[in-house]
Amino acid sequence: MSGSAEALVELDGVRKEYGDVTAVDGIDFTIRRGEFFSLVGPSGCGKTTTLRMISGFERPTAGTVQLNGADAADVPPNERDTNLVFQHLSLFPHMTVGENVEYGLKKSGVDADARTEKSKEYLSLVDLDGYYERKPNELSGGQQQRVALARALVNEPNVLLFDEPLSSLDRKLRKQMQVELRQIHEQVDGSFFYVTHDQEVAMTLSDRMAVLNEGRVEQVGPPEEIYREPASPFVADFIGDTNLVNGTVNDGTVRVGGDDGFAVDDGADADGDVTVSIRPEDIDVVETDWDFAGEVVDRYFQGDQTQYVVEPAGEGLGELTVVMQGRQTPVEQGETGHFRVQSDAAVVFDE
Amino acid sequence: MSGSAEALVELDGVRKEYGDVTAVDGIDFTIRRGEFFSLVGPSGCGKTTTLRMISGFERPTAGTVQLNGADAADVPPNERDTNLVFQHLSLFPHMTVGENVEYGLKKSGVDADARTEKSKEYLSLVDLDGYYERKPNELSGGQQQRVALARALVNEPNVLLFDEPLSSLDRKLRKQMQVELRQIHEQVDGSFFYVTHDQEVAMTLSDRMAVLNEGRVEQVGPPEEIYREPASPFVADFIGDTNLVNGTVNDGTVRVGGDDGFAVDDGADADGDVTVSIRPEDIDVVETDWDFAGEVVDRYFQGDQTQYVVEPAGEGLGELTVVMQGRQTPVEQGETGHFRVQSDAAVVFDE
Amino acid sequence: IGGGGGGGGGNTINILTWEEYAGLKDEIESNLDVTVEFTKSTSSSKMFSSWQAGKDSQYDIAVPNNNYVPKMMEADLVAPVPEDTVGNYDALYDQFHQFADQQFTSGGDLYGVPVRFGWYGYSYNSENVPDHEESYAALFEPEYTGTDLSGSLIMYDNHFKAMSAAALYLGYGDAFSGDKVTLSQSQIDDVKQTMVEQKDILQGYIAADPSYIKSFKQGNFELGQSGRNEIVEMWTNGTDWPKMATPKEGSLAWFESAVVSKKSENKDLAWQVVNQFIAPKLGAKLAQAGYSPSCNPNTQEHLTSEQNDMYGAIKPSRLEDMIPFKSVENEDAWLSAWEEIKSA
Amino acid sequence: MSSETSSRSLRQQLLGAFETRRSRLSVTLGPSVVWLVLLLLAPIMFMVTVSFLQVNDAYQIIWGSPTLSNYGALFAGDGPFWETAFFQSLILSYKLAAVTTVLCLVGAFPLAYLLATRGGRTFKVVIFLVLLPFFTMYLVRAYSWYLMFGPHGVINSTLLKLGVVSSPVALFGYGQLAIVVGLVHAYFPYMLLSLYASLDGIDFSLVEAARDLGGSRIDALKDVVVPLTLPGIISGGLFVFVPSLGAFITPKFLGQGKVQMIGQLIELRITSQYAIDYGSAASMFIVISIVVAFLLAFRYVSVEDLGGI
Amino acid sequence: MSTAALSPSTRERALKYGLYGTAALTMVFLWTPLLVMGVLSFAENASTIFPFQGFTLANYTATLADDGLLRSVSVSVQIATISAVIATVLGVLAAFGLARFDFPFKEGYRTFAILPMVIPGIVLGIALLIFFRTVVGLGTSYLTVILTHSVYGLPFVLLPVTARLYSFDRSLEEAARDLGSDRLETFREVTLPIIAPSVAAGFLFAWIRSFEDFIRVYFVKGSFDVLTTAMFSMIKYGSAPKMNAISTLIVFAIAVVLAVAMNAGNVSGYVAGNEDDE
Ligand SMILES: Nc1ncnc2c1ncn2[C@@H]1O[C@H](COP(=O)(O)OP(=O)(O)OP(=O)(O)O)[C@@H](O)[C@H]1O
Ligand SMILES: Nc1ncnc2c1ncn2[C@@H]1O[C@H](COP(=O)(O)OP(=O)(O)OP(=O)(O)O)[C@@H](O)[C@H]1O
Ligand SMILES: [Mg+2]
Ligand SMILES: [Mg+2]
Repeated sequence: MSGSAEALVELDGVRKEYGDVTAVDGIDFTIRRGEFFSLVGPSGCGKTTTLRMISGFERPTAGTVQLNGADAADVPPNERDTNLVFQHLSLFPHMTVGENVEYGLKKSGVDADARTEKSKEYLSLVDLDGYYERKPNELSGGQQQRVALARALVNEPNVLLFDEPLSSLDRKLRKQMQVELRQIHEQVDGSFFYVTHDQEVAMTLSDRMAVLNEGRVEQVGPPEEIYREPASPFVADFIGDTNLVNGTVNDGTVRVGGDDGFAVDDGADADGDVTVSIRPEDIDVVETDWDFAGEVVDRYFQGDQTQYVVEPAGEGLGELTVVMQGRQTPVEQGETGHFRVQSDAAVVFDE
Repeated sequence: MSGSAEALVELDGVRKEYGDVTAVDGIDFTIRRGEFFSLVGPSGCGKTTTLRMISGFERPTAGTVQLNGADAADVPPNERDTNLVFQHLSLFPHMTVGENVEYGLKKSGVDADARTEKSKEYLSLVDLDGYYERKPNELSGGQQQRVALARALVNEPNVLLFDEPLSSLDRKLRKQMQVELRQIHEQVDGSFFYVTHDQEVAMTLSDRMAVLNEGRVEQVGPPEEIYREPASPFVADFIGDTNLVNGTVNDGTVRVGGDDGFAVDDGADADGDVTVSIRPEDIDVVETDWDFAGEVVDRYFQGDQTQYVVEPAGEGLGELTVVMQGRQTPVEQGETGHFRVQSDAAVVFDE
Repeated sequence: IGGGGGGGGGNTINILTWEEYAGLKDEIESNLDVTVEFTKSTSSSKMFSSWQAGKDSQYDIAVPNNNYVPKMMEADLVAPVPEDTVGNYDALYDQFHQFADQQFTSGGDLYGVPVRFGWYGYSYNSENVPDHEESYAALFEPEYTGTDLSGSLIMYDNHFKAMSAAALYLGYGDAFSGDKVTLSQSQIDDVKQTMVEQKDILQGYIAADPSYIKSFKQGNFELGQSGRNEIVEMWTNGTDWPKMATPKEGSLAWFESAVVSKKSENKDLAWQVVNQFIAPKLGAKLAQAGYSPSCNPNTQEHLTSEQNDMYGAIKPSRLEDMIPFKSVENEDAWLSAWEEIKSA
Repeated sequence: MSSETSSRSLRQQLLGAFETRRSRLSVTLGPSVVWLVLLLLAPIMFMVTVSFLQVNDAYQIIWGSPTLSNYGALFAGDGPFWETAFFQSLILSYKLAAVTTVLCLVGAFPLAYLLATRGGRTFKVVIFLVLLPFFTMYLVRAYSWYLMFGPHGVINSTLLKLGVVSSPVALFGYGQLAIVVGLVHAYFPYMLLSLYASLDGIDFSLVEAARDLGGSRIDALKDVVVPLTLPGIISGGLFVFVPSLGAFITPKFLGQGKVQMIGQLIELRITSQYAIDYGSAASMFIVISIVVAFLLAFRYVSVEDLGGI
Repeated sequence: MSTAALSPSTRERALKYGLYGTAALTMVFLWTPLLVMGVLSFAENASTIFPFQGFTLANYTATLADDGLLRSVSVSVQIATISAVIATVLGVLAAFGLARFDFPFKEGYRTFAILPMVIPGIVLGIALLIFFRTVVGLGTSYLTVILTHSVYGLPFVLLPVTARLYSFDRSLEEAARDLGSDRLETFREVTLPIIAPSVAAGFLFAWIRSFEDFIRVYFVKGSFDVLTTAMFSMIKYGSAPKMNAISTLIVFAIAVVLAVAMNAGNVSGYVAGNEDDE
């Protein structure tokens, strides 16, 4: 528990029930000093609840939340060394930008001059010099976003918590704020804990991420690991696009698509029926040695890549999605092409 | 004006001013029978205004809107053969799904039995059998979306107009609805006119699209044409991601990046300063024959592709974005790589 | 603030009465060692009901119309008159002594002191209404005066005044002769019937004096039930076309009578104040303020002859024709009849 | 030092007051519940009780022998009960209140619709011009109509002056028309604001949706706007109808005594006789009317919808 | 048939002007009597415009010289202020209870709390009159008027404040807590300032309702006069000149207050119960 692997936040068997509803169903993970950690999952999976338990607005029904190695059960939110950036920003509408940013400092007894200086420093970090005297409603959405960030950052918390702060912004702005968030993270000391249902954002930003499904953690790890080696069909499907197909294992060989199908060379422990995940970009168009042939029934041009919906010739496989980057147009819509799955590309899940 | 190229909607020099604000600044385009036509542009560029002039809720300040070859200036919305799917759906909250879908039929005097039959048919088309008696607020977002679609479709309008109907849905649902919209378009007769600020959606769905900027049409054409041969830097930047760099033309050769730069082999008519657009996916990592070398200063993992921010070695070029598909990880963050721009990939704009 | 400080303290006397009395404040205070506080009231019934509701401990004096004095006596709210203290009582017109004996005396004690009086009949615009034999018939028969007055007639918006006029018109004068007004149920029904029919020709019912004047001057009606003091006020202010009629059936007279609360802690001082109300000089001033004569004829010495013509000197013979306000025997029946008239 | 500790403990106490559910509720709701029970529920219940008791000549309540005679008295007369003053006044009050409500609705709807659909600079001015009469004393407004009406009031005298008529028009004298006009003027803002609140909550793209689907303007109004503003219409109706039913000042000034609404009847009995038994019984009919009106309203709207004003 | 002959755009325009026309008529209806009254307050002949006999300020001089009337204005102001303060305290507390906590019979309480506003004044007035006299043994007085008006004003505070609290984004309070405030500081520094406009609006409503009330005060006031009862006798006893003048002065005073209030905050929003977050 020292050095870069020091655990700032540690969740241990944390559950939260609201009456009959189990919002969080026993989860464990650790946020380490300095890391950008994301929690992703579909709507209603318990992300906000988890975050609120870390920040102290909810008490776990069971399990412990440790902050800096100590059980935080009895520490109220105002005494926790965490700060939150809210989904709807929650800037105080009756205070100026400056007053908003200084609020936390004031509460911790910093004197007026020091407050002003520090808040201006952080406003400048988020590129808002000169907005000190404005009211929040005089700012654009992106600017408000940055004030919310500065208001939390200025307290230099050990852990900065984010609850989907970008979801209300439009695409261009979201991309831009995403980049800025990463850059700011590199400039400050604290850990970032970022909650979102947008797997793209989470993958782009995080050092590590946890995938939550119906109150349970399905997988924790760096984005690439999660994308390449999903622990469950749910993770495979939720993180990125994938083709989930049924397969059978026979003597360590996995075949998909029944009799007309093909083998995917991934050894499997179990015997019997399995689910196989194949990413669209891992399927290539080939001239020889193909795994399957199929008609392109739909083609969606997406600019930097083109998506093909392929109906394989045999019976055993449903439609498969294939993605080609750039200007390649190896098969036209309505034509039949030949496809091969890259080696090591298939991930096999026991049923 | 016959066959597949018949113009159902024709805008001719259409302007719209609200007081001092010019929302639409003289635009012309044509929607042909049976096509899926999109209008894209950033927020506030006049998309909704254009759509409202076609549907009859606004009168053009100048220019004409022709429907089926006749000037529609004096035709009120209820007498136009167009139907709208609204951004916020605008389902009648006090009516059942069935009543919503039948509303238009009722107004055109279809008798009750025929109405029920037809509305059920269309509800089934949008995969909502059995929801006839529900109230809209008892449906999920995606289901409401489909009701709105059915309500417009059931009238079998010549032109179905959409005002960003998918923007309020979450990513998974949006993708799914996108596919369904395309499929439905194939099943029915009318033309679809689709307004959005989401260039991805527009590219994926459209047969042709128009790019609007500050009330003016910048380009009209099929998505691939617009993506590959953008008519202006604005279009290049708005449709897809791109690197816009400064260049100079000398004797028909375009060079970017000054002295340390390189030539992009695209002949240009003009002499002097130009802007060059290079798509991130058109830059490859190569071992030999590179155009430029640069350090990878940032790397954003996105699952099916990875984005690299490259800082070229010389002075003349700013940061460039490069995208690699799939598992390729040719250069690590912090390392220097060598890059080549694919031939024909650069698009040159006169200043 | 507000409500006054109760009837207890020092030599302050709290008085609930009509607006005009307040003009006597300075003189009373200079004549007696007293502070008087006037609270304006706009009707006898309110004076009565507020005392009934407990205000009797807050006020020392009230000056309701004569018909309310027996009610207050019944409700045991008032104290007997010490005749020695109210020295001016003896000077009052005889007629008022009689009235007081009839109405305000119980167990040999007198409970009220008449202060000023007036009478009701009707008045008309002499420019448009010809002279005629003066009778209440003018109020009930549109053509009676020789010109059609449909829609130009006005009655008092008060059940006692209005219904009494109808009763007198119907010839039930006898009912007004005893201690109380005693209309039989069938007489009340006739009154009701008559008034319901009269409603068609009425322009409306009117609240009280000043609005009568305002409306009369505005030309809203030509002939209406009214008190003499209103007409005197109009004359005084230079409007000479109204004419006051004295109906042959008899005029209804009212007189205000001062009472002192049983709960007053300063009864004697209070009666001294009452005595001032009917003192010659102050009585004359009150008469001037209200355009109504004082019950004390000696007030005439302090008025001009013109004033005496209008409201100072009243011939005792005229007093004899007057029918004083009285309590009515079966007030519920009157009220129900009145309500039915109003909602017909 | 000591002030420090005492202020701290005050703070703790204040914080403590919100610790438990029970203390939170009693601190927030307690005072108003006490107030409402003592000054609304208790008096009304007492009034109900009094309506079943008699009052003696000394105006004392006679306890101990409940009776229906007050109610009997309301409907007792020579003729059938529908000829009694009480019944006649009651019916008249319902009639005038209903007409007032309908007129308010008809008059307020277009204005509320414009306010809800058109924004901008004029909006603030119009809202100001609408609100000002709303905030102006009720009595002043009733009085201003008292000046307007009357055989020689402003309306008639103006008509005479302009030569439109040669003698005063009876219609513009005092009476039922004047009362209705006065009541409409008095309670109009309640209707307007209720409708406005409700119209303002409407997504007007629904109107466009109806138009787009082939509905005319009228269709859009009928099929979309009216059903969706129903809560506003109902609560506005309630806020106009109920007080109109019990109106006193307006009929008093504008009826010139010839028209008697229920409020005047009760007032007359109370002030001239202190007949609280009769008055209580008569008031019960207003109370019951309110209860019925609320129950009817709650079939279409929820309590929150009544929060318009 | 004839409408069918009109071109669609003409029909549209006719509808539009119809709408504006009705709205304009409504405004005329709302304002004419008040304007006429204003004109009459400067007229020699105070009760009707024709025959017009000239302008005068005498009515105002007389009004401002009427001590009784001025005293009644001051009494009204005091009563309105005290009762509105009580109503505001009770109403704000109750609004928190309603908006923030669940409890049994919540809807019942809500309905009950709106009642003082809708119950006709004559009923409330008489019920309280009987109650104060008979049960409490309290003579009618200044105090009874204040009690009556404080309960009458309660819903006028409760409604806007509750509405505001419902639309209040509670994450603002959490933000304050997160940044280091305890509950009390959070209330004082965040909640209260943000709901303050609605509290002010509620106070204003309660104040005005008390100030303008006649019928309730008429029954429970005892024998002193407030402005409305003074006005009532003025009208009943025909003092039109003073009545015109004092009424015009009041309309003017309220116009000024309202204009200031509307510039300061979203009054119309509070009146209509749909105020936006500012
Ligand atoms: N206060 C509460 N009372 C009862 N149930 C609650 C409460 N808060 C959350 N829930 C339930 O707990 C579950 C998890 O909710 P939570 O808000 O944590 O989801 P989330 O992952 O943040 O979803 P989203 O992406 O939509 O914000 C949901 O089913 C929700 O309905
Ligand atoms: N009724 C109106 N009055 C005044 N200006 C308007 C009106 N409607 C639109 N505008 C202005 O016209 C311009 C174009 O608006 P429009 O709604 O057509 O944009 P849009 O492209 O649909 O934008 P978005 O993607 O945000 O929906 C904007 O500047 C807008 O502010
Ligand atoms: Mg959440
Ligand atoms: Mg738009």
